[in-house]
Amino acid sequence: MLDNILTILIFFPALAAMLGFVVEKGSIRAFGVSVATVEFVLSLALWYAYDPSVVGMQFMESMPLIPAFGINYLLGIDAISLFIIVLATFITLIGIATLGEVKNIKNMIITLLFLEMTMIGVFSALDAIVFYVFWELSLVPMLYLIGAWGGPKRIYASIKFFLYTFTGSLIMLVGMLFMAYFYYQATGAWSFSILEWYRLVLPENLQLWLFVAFFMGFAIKVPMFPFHTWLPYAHGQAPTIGSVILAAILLKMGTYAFVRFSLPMFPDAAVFFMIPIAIIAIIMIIYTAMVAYAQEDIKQVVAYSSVSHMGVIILGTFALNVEGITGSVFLMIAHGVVSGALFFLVGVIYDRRHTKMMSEFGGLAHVMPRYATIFGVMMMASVGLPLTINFIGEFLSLLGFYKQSHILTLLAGTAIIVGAIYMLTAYKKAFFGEVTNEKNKNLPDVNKREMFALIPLVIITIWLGIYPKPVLEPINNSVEAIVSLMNEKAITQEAKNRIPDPMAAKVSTPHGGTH
Amino acid sequence: MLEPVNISIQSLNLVTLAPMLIAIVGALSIIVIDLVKGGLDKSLYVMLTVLFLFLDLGAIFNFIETVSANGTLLGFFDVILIDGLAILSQLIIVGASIIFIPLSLTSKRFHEYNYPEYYALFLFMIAGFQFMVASDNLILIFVGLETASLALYALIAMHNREKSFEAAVKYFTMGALAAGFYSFSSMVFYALTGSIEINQIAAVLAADGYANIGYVLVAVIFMLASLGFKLSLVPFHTWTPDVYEGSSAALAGYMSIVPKIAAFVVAMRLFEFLIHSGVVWLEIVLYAAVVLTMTAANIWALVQKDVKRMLAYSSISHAGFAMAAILIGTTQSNSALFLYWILFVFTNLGAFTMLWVSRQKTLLPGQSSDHPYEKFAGMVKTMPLAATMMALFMLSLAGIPPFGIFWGKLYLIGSAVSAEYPMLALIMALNSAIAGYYYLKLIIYMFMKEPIDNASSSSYMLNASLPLKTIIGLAALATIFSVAMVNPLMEFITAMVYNSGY
Amino acid sequence: MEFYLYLALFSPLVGSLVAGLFGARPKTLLTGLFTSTLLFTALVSSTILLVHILDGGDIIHVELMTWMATGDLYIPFGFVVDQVSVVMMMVVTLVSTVVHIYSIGYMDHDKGFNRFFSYLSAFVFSMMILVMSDNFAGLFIGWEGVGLCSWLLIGFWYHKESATWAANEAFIMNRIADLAMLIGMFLIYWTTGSLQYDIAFAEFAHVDVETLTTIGIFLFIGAMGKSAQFPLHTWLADAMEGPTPVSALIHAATMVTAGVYLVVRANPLYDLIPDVGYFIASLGAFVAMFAASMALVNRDMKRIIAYSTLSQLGYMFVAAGLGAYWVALFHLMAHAFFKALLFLGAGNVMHAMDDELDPFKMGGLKKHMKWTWIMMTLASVALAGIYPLAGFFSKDLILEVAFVEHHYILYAVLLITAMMTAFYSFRLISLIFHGTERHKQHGFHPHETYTFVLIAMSPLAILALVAGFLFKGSYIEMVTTLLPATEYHIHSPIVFWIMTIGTQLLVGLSIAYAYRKYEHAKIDKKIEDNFFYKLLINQWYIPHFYEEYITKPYRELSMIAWKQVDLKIVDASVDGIANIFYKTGEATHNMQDGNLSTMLRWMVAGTAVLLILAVAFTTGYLMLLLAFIVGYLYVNRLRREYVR
Amino acid sequence: MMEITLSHYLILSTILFAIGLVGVLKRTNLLMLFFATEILLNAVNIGFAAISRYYGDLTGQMFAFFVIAIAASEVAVGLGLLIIWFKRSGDIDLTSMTSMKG
Repeated sequence: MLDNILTILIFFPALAAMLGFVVEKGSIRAFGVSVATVEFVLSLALWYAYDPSVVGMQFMESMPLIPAFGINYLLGIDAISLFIIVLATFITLIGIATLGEVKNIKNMIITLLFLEMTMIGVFSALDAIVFYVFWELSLVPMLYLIGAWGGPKRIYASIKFFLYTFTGSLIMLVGMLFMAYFYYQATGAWSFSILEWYRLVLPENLQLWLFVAFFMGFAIKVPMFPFHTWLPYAHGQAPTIGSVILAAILLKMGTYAFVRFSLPMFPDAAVFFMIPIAIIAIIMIIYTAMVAYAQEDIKQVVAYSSVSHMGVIILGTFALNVEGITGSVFLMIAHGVVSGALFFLVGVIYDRRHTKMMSEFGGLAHVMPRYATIFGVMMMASVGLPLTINFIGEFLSLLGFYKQSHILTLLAGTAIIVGAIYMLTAYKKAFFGEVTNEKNKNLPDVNKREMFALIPLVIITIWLGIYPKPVLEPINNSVEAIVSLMNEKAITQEAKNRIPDPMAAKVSTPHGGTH
Repeated sequence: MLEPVNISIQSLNLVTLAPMLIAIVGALSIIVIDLVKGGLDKSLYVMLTVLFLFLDLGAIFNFIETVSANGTLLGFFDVILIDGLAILSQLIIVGASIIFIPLSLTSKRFHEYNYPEYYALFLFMIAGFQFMVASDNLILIFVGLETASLALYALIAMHNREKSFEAAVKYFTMGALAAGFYSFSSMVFYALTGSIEINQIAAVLAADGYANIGYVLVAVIFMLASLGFKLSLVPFHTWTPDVYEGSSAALAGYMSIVPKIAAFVVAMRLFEFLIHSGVVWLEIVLYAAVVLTMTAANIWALVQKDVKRMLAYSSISHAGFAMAAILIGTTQSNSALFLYWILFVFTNLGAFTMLWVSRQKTLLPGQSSDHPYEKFAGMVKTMPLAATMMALFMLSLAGIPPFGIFWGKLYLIGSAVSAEYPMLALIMALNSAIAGYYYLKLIIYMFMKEPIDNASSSSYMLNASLPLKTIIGLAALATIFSVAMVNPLMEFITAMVYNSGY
Repeated sequence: MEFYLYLALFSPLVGSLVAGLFGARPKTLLTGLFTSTLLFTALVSSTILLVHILDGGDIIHVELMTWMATGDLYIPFGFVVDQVSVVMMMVVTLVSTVVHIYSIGYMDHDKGFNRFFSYLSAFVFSMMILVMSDNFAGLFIGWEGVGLCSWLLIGFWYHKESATWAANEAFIMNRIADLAMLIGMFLIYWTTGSLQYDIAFAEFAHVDVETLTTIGIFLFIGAMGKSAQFPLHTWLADAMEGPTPVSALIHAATMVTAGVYLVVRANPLYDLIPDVGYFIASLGAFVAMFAASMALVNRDMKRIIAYSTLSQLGYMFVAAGLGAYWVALFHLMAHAFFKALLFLGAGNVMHAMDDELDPFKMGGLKKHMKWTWIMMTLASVALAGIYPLAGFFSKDLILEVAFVEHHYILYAVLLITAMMTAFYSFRLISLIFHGTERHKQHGFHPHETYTFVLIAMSPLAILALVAGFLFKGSYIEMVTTLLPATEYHIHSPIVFWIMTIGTQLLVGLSIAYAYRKYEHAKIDKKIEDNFFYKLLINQWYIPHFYEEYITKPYRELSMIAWKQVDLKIVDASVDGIANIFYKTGEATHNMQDGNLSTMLRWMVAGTAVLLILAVAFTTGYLMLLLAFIVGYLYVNRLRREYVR
Repeated sequence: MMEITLSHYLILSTILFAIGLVGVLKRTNLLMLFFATEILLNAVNIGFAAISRYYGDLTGQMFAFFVIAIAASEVAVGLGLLIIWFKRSGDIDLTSMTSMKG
């Protein structure tokens, strides 16, 4: 059964969603939870069966889809995708389990299950077109989530979200077609298989163009400055569950795609664009942190903080060495957990007060101590305190990039300062001080259902902060494979220098791995 | 002076005429049946039409084997040309017609469907289209074109509403102008080459190395204007929104598909050789026309307030999209055009049928057209399944994978890429993004807004009947699972197109 | 021995977690007792380890598990108990045990009693990691951990705006330094391939000086933040918003000395780059004096002590910078004892005075609080460096170091600072405990604190008294096995005696002057109008400068970034592009005016344009131009007709 | 006396075609508009006949016959539509037909 586990993982929620139409309204929540649980368990089984020592893809499945045009239903995962998949099923599970009172809950749960399908599809596709299919398809349920259950400006937000990402990904699609065409020219056969594309060595100028085309799709999804403005609206208007999934998983599609496509396919272009992208990443880090600091709405703070953190992820990705990329992949997961949790937390208070304005709060630590504690833990994780999950990722990302540029890393490192500024200020505004607003006097603390979502996230945050090895080691192995591929493929001397061969380094450095 | 003409029946190869003849016979027999016994129910005529069309289809299928073996098949004084293009386009024409005609089995009564003439005209029209695509003789193309058009004008007018007459008159007048253009263009070609067979024209022009390029261009321009009218390329598109709005939704959907594929085939036959002979001017002009058609139509569609008008502009844009295939002019692009159009058939028919289903007999107060966006507000609350279907068609039209049109777009843009038209590919892609907005707008009305008043929303699906629902379901299934049929289609189409030398 | 290591390390954590479980509940004395007991356990374990090391036992080096491993990077949770860390462990566990017990009394009536102990123990745990780690990354864990606890504890009374503000300030300022620390670590990793102390230090020998200098500077900037060196010093005085035991433990004895510890720990590095060392020393001397100057005039009891801490940290950096690492560490230890004592005493006073902090409102308290008076005086004497108290041994040694190393300016600065120290310390003692009982005017009813609190404080008092002459010998012997064992002896005995006695005299005079001047707590208006007074009372206007030129611009820039740039430029251009399409549509869709004539004209116009283009194509570009003009005019005419 | 060549016929044809076009553009009376389209087609007929004669080839004349036939059927359909429109609106001016636009 494990031979087809990826297909099962992808289509089980979709099937369940369709069956969900039949389920009676009152029981839909239980249905959703059980489906999500099964899915989560399946993903755990996937993790269990995953062999970290194997280099390359595992659980590969292949089925011709449009062989005449080289499109195959090709699935497979390595550690980079594995953990995001597990995170996706996990976040979906707790998301569904902790849904508050929403109107039309049946539609929402069905939508969430469809969304889950698209997410897992994106992360397990090894064929560019299959990847693209899920990538685009994921927009639809998200559009519905924002547009149907969102705030007052939800329609504007959802259209903006959809069209913006859609535009970017269409440019990416053109890039994919060009890539396939170049492959066709080189080999005489059409193929959209990413693994086949990996083997194609392109001249540098073509790499640059294709890199840009792919970049547009990914950058808008991430979202990178200056393409980020859809995100605050989407987050600001989306219901809690929408924000959680958006921040935790959907944004990761962009950064994941950088690792999966841009780096191994265009190593020289990656080196060429490394510095400009790093500068964009730094702008993301500092500028959006400042914007976050200026916000009045606590959800917007978290939203902009996401952009800021994505900057660090991008930076780590373009460190182009094992440390940096491993760090950025780890940070993807970390950010998924932490920002997901933060959005959950914002949702908790929004459920109680139906406002997210920080000026409405103040002194919440008095009335909701448990809430304040969990928020505090997550905030500190977001700020990147050691022994929380985020730190590992940020540390490694920055460490990796330091190899490439000292001064840019120094600038990017201000993330830990500016991040602290907006987070602590927001926390202070909302939680500290006296309770001045009458409405806040008798707010109930976090209830059991909410605890169910938050406690596991807290545990993961700290557990992986202290003992990241189970996740870090497999990721490291997969990343090493990618980096050595890049090193091998690089054609310019510059790129050869910038991308160290991890295998060679292992031999030459006296201290590496000798402990 | 003139020698007696001696022509053997064999050399006429009358079988090549069979598909058209079947349609014509069908039309005549319907008229005869009505003469014999009047007052029969429309369902009889519908089913008869479907039957004849199936026969027609069978006749077309007959050619496949011969054509794939021998390339092309000539007949009837060599004016009929059965090649891959002809087969493919006839399949599309007849296939789409088979899906279309049961749309007259509505639960509301519309009076045109009670006239047997409607069905006769319909079959004549199909025969006209078939002539158009199955010939490279300009006369026969002209005859086919006009037969089909005249029948179509009548069909539009038979909807018997103020707007339908207006639409018919507008369409007719512009059609007459286009006919003038067509014949003028044919005249110039004839003057230049002494022939009205496209392949001969090509041969003569190539032989003298396009010496009279100026006159060739004049001919091309008028041909472009007249075919551009049929294909609704900007700026020859002006009839489209009005005529679509004036016709019944079902007929509008039909018009967005069948006449265009016929015109595409003619355009392909005429323009391909010109582009390949290095008439740069034509390439530039077509490029401009394609880009203009896609973009301008999209932009106008953005601001429409009526869904049917929006879909009209959207069809213009799609036509521009498909026209890019002719501009690119490779086997891949020409195959992509057919693939695109087949997938477009299902989605667009589905979308228009959804409109048809929602048609009231009379306009509601405060409603200036049949299908304003507001009518669909909050549809997911009242009719979740219908709303989902409609959303599905919209997503497919927008090119969201894995729904039908996406695969067409993919292959078409792919052909632009492999013919090294990177800018064109990009423009096509970006236009899909612009188009996303107006398709999304309908989804937003259906899924994210509250119903305006309950009376109108409960009256949705008024016109639905089992056949209509079946057709919608069929279209939806084809749209969702299109990926399964893309590969066989692609292989078949490519083989056919390649065989015809395009 | 490993067992004791883990015991010392993890008992505070256990205490913290258990207390944390009761965090939101009302006070349970048990949490206080439990955490104190565990801390005591840690203290005992540390002592056992100390004895082990003192006896010349092997350095204990353990690796608990891997933390991060990727690429060539390998970071374990490794802990080392060597001569340096064991000293720090002793200081930390001892002071924190005392502070824990003290806090049971001090926080007696506080609602957040349990929470407080949880934070406090968590702090101790972080501090233990900081000092025991065998690599830079582990140190950084502790480094940030203490920062977190400091944030929690400064902002412990989170209903107070000033407290939370100070907490955030402390955290953010430390973060600035932490960034430098991180950069330093990155550089170490990429130069030496490891963050383990032993490997990195061994590798430094082969690294060029330039890189080492960069590393040294970045690490020191990191140290500057934690140890509140100029210009990152403002947070320390503001941190006095926290409960006083916190000030005693974190902002006097332990956390703020982490910077010194880092420099001491990285001594192989700083030995290679004496220039940086000299910079450190100079900055230290400057801060010593600079901080003392602010202490001279301040009217807030805790702030005075805080500035004094700052000043003493300056001393330590002078020693560390000049390569006298063991001296720095010795002063660190001695200072921890008497400064903690001083703070705890101040806490007693605050308790007695209902949290009043202005010493001018006190006076004559020695009658009511005899033991507190004794202990604080003792601590102040030690601070002033009077023989034979702890301060004398450590501080005088630093003066000697400066002298022996021929840095006479540093020496002079430190000497003057020593006098200033004595002055402000006894200004405080005098104002609080002597003179008339001014507190009566303000309606306070001072009383001595719990006896057990006093007993808990007593070890510190004893240590302040005897640490110097009892432990100096064995300390030096032990520590110098690890640290460079430079002896700082002034060779001429006459100079030595002159200097020692001279220093003692000057200090004594300062004490006497302070005592006399402030016995009656007269507020001298003339002095208050003095420019220097204003400068000093406003802390050299540095907080003001930060507020005006950093915080405010940042806030305003952030607003601009959001409202102007993000919304009005970035977002607006996106919407603008989308709107271009929509607006074009709105502007042009009326071309479809429904008039059949117009429609026909469009068709003919299209054909005409094509014809013109064809003519242009066949006849050349001049015609093309003409064609455009004609075409334009025609289209224009068409448009005008629609308008009509 | 000038010899009448093919060019003259073609010029005549073009002039007629242009006249027809102007009529199409200018007429607002639907009936006259239809006449103008007839002129277009007949202009082409002249051209075809002349060219046919020039080449000594019957194809052109055949085309002309077809054009005539088509013109006739167009008139039939067109007049039919016109009559219905006139019945409905009492007007055959095309300015009365602007209910759909945008």
